[in-house]
Amino acid sequence: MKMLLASFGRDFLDSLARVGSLNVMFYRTLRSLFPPRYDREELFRQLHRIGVRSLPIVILTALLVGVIMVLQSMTYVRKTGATGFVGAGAGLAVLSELGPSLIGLMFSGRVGANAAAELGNMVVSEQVEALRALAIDPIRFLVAPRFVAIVTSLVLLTVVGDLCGLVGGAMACHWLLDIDWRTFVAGLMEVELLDDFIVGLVKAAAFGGVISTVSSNYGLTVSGGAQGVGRAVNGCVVTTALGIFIADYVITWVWFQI
Amino acid sequence: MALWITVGQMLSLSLWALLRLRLGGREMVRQVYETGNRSILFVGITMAFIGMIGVYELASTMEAVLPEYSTLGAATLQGLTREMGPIMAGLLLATRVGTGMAAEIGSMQVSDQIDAMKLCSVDPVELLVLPRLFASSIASLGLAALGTTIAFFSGMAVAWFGFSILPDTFMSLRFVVTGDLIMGISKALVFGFTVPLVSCACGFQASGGSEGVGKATTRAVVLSSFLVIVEDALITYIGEVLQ
Amino acid sequence: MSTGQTIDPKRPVVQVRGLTHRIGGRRILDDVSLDLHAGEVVGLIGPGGSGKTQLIRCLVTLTWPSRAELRLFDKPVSLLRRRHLRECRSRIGLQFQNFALFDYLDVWNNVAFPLLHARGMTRADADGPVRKALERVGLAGTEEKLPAELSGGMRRRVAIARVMAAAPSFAVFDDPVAGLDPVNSAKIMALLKDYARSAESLVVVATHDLERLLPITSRVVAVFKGRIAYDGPTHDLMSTAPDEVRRFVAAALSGEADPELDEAPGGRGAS
Amino acid sequence: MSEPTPVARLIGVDKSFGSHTVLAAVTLELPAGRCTFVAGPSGTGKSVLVRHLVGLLRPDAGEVWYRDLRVDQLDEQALLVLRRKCVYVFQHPTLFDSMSVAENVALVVKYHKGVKARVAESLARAQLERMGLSRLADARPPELPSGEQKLVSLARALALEPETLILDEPTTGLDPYAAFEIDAHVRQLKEQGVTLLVISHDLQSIRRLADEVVFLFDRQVRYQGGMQGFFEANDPVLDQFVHARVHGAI
Repeated sequence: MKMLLASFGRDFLDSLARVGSLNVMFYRTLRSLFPPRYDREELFRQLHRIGVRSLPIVILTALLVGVIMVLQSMTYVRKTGATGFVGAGAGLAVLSELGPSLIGLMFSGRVGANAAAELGNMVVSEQVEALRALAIDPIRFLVAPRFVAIVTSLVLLTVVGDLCGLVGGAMACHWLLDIDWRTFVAGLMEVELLDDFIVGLVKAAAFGGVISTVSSNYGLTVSGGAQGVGRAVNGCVVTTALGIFIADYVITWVWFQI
Repeated sequence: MALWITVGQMLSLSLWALLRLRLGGREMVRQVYETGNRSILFVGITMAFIGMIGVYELASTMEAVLPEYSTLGAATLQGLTREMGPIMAGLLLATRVGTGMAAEIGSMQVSDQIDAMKLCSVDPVELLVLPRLFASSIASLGLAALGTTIAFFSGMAVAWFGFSILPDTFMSLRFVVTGDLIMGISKALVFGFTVPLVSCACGFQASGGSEGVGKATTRAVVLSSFLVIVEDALITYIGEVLQ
Repeated sequence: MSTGQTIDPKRPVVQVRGLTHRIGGRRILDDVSLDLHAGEVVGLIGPGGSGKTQLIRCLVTLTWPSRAELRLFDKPVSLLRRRHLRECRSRIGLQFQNFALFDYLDVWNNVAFPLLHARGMTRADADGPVRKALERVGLAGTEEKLPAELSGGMRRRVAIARVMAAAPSFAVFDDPVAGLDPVNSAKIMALLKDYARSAESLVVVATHDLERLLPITSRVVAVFKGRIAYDGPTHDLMSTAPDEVRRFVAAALSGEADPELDEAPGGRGAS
Repeated sequence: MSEPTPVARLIGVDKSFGSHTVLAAVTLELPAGRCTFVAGPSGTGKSVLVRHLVGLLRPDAGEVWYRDLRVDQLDEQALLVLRRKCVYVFQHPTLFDSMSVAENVALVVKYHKGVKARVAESLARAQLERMGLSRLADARPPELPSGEQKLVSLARALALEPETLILDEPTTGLDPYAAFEIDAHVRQLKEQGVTLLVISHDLQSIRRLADEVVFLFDRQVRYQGGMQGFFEANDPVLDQFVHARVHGAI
């Protein structure tokens, strides 16, 4: 019992320390963004690597999310008989909620984990120390361009993803459930979607910040060889997932207040 | 490509082991404990937030479409059982457990520990993967059940404080049928089996120092999360057709 | 004891013909043929990137070369003959360049791993050889430590003890003194010398530290650019080896730069 | 010969990691314009000692001076300025894998000379040319053998045109040919008057290149003085080291 408490206490203190260092990382990243002196080329390279190359996985995820949402709302529709609800329900869920958070999760796996692994590898092989020894600030050189690229890409990808989610929903209606896709679109039009679309984008930007900060922090604090890199990636995706859902809740709550 | 060959080998080996009922005994029990223990807090917190968000969204949608809340609780519980519970537990399993396994096996691979095992005539799949595979399936089931429960109660809290729906009204089982339960359980089992299978295979494919471990881990989380989503869509569709 | 245990001492332990290995179109090893016998201590030398490690991996069956005829313990080896392969592997000991200690096992279990799994010994039976091997490398008393708690030098010695404890018929030490200062590498080499003398088996040592390697070997195999450039007794090395090998050995032993290299720094590749 | 002025000094430096004491009250002067070797058995904290000079590590106690700068009290920004003059080259070739060799070198030029990417690239290629490494310019670091990777790290450091260069085990783990090539470059730098500090336990390199030798043993400086004196010293520990004897204190 005492050991359990001790280990719980240690975990608690560790997480407090982690939250603190995440905040420091976020602050230092923001500070290095102004004035914008970061490497342009590095930024474009990151945008390409992060944004363009995540496109396939985001499109596939979004299509499937659309399909799942339609299939899911079907059981409810059967009970209430409101076929119009399929479009509205799927549309709202995809745009404001599942779209951003599932795309964010996939993106965190594809990009956040990758960034943590890459930075961690640079720490382990002393490349980050070498940057410091060559008088280059690692935050400005490595973290700032990633931050900008991740936030920008995730917002843009969410726009694409939203569209694909709706297309996936329409396809599911048409082929799997034999509901005319026009019914789906009509249902979609019945509700005010612009707000949900915007809240989705706000969430995406916040998730981008979370993903970038967490992955840079875990990556730059790696210690202990290949094993350490693996542990850091693991910790990174776990913390990111937590961060995404907490941010999601806070934004949803704030949004409905105003 | 090589990855899928590894997955295939591991799959056949594990099915063979399942047939002979050689599940790794004590080691498997230890792994169930480890897997569950490592993920319980994470899954608990995350699912609590998911429940809160879900109810918030659903309630607002109902407000717009059918302006009454009487079915909110029942719909939430059904959605959680069939869909959100298992899929979120699956995704969280992929992030927490999948990356952990890929990292562990990947770092053994790049530091030649796997080769050292082979030289000692030990099959690394049998020693390392099989116990994790069965353990994770069992743990996944438990985590999905726990996650669903936590999400339901956190959703109930939001409904009470945010929308003034009393717990009595919210607590309703009338939508949940046996089919939903079966679907939820089969999803959790399938996800629990897929995640370690793919993640361990990614770990075995690692090469080239710490960079390789990082790549393997990243690949593991992307592939296993994606497979969880694909399988979810498939199982949901099959369930739809059977009904 | 299985029947494979008794082999004719005159027959080679390792026999390989026409070994060629390509990685991504590049030829790493090119038409290598070797016969290695029990009781020999073989020094494997050659410049960095010449294929020594790949050759070792092929010989111990961890890498399957693009083309080769490999016989171990007088029987052809292939992935298909699993029983023989298993038997071969249980008689091979390799000290990996990066030690490859199992980081979830303590020192005792690391050293005992080949005995327990490859030989199928009980823990009680394995205890004797494990403790003896640890004592030999000067690590008695560290049995219950995890590799992460040891210094780099100690991990190296655990890796060497793991090979020694199993007393394999074919032992390979891949760069056992990499990055060590002169005194510590002399200590490790003395350990290997001692082991090679006491064991009636085939011992292969690969390293750049020729000064300490050559005195303990009976035979030298030089690999240059994936080919065997010299294969013969150590004492004939400087008289019969081709020029490039002699130059390499002389440079490593005397510490005097090759005049051609000295005049034009960077003028030619290190490879 | 006049006494050479020290370019860097350590005064009474202590350093521990956890309960493990690596340096205890180390005092040391690094003469300008000469080639000093830091030698000692593996794991005696040679790298730890030297990293203090560029502020990659900070001492638990004691002072670190570079000319008239108190290094152990500088903040990160000031350290960046110092590190342009006094460059540290790591034991493992710390090249950026995603960039070509020329880009690796150009990166440093671009950051410190404030020039456009294209100019930096051509300056970088010129630097590689000077070192006879043009053939490597377009290669990716992971494809190169470790000897060549180390040469490129050296080229990258030299692109900063440092007044002091610190090399951490430049020849460890290399075959004799690769080691010669590195040593030839070090000799060239020595002739150009760059202050050199080389960490190495390679006795052959020490014989070839050292002006001064600092020998670290058991957390302290055991010997500091000329190269000849190092090889002929009447100290059992030094004697064991230079003759690689198995028995003794090491």
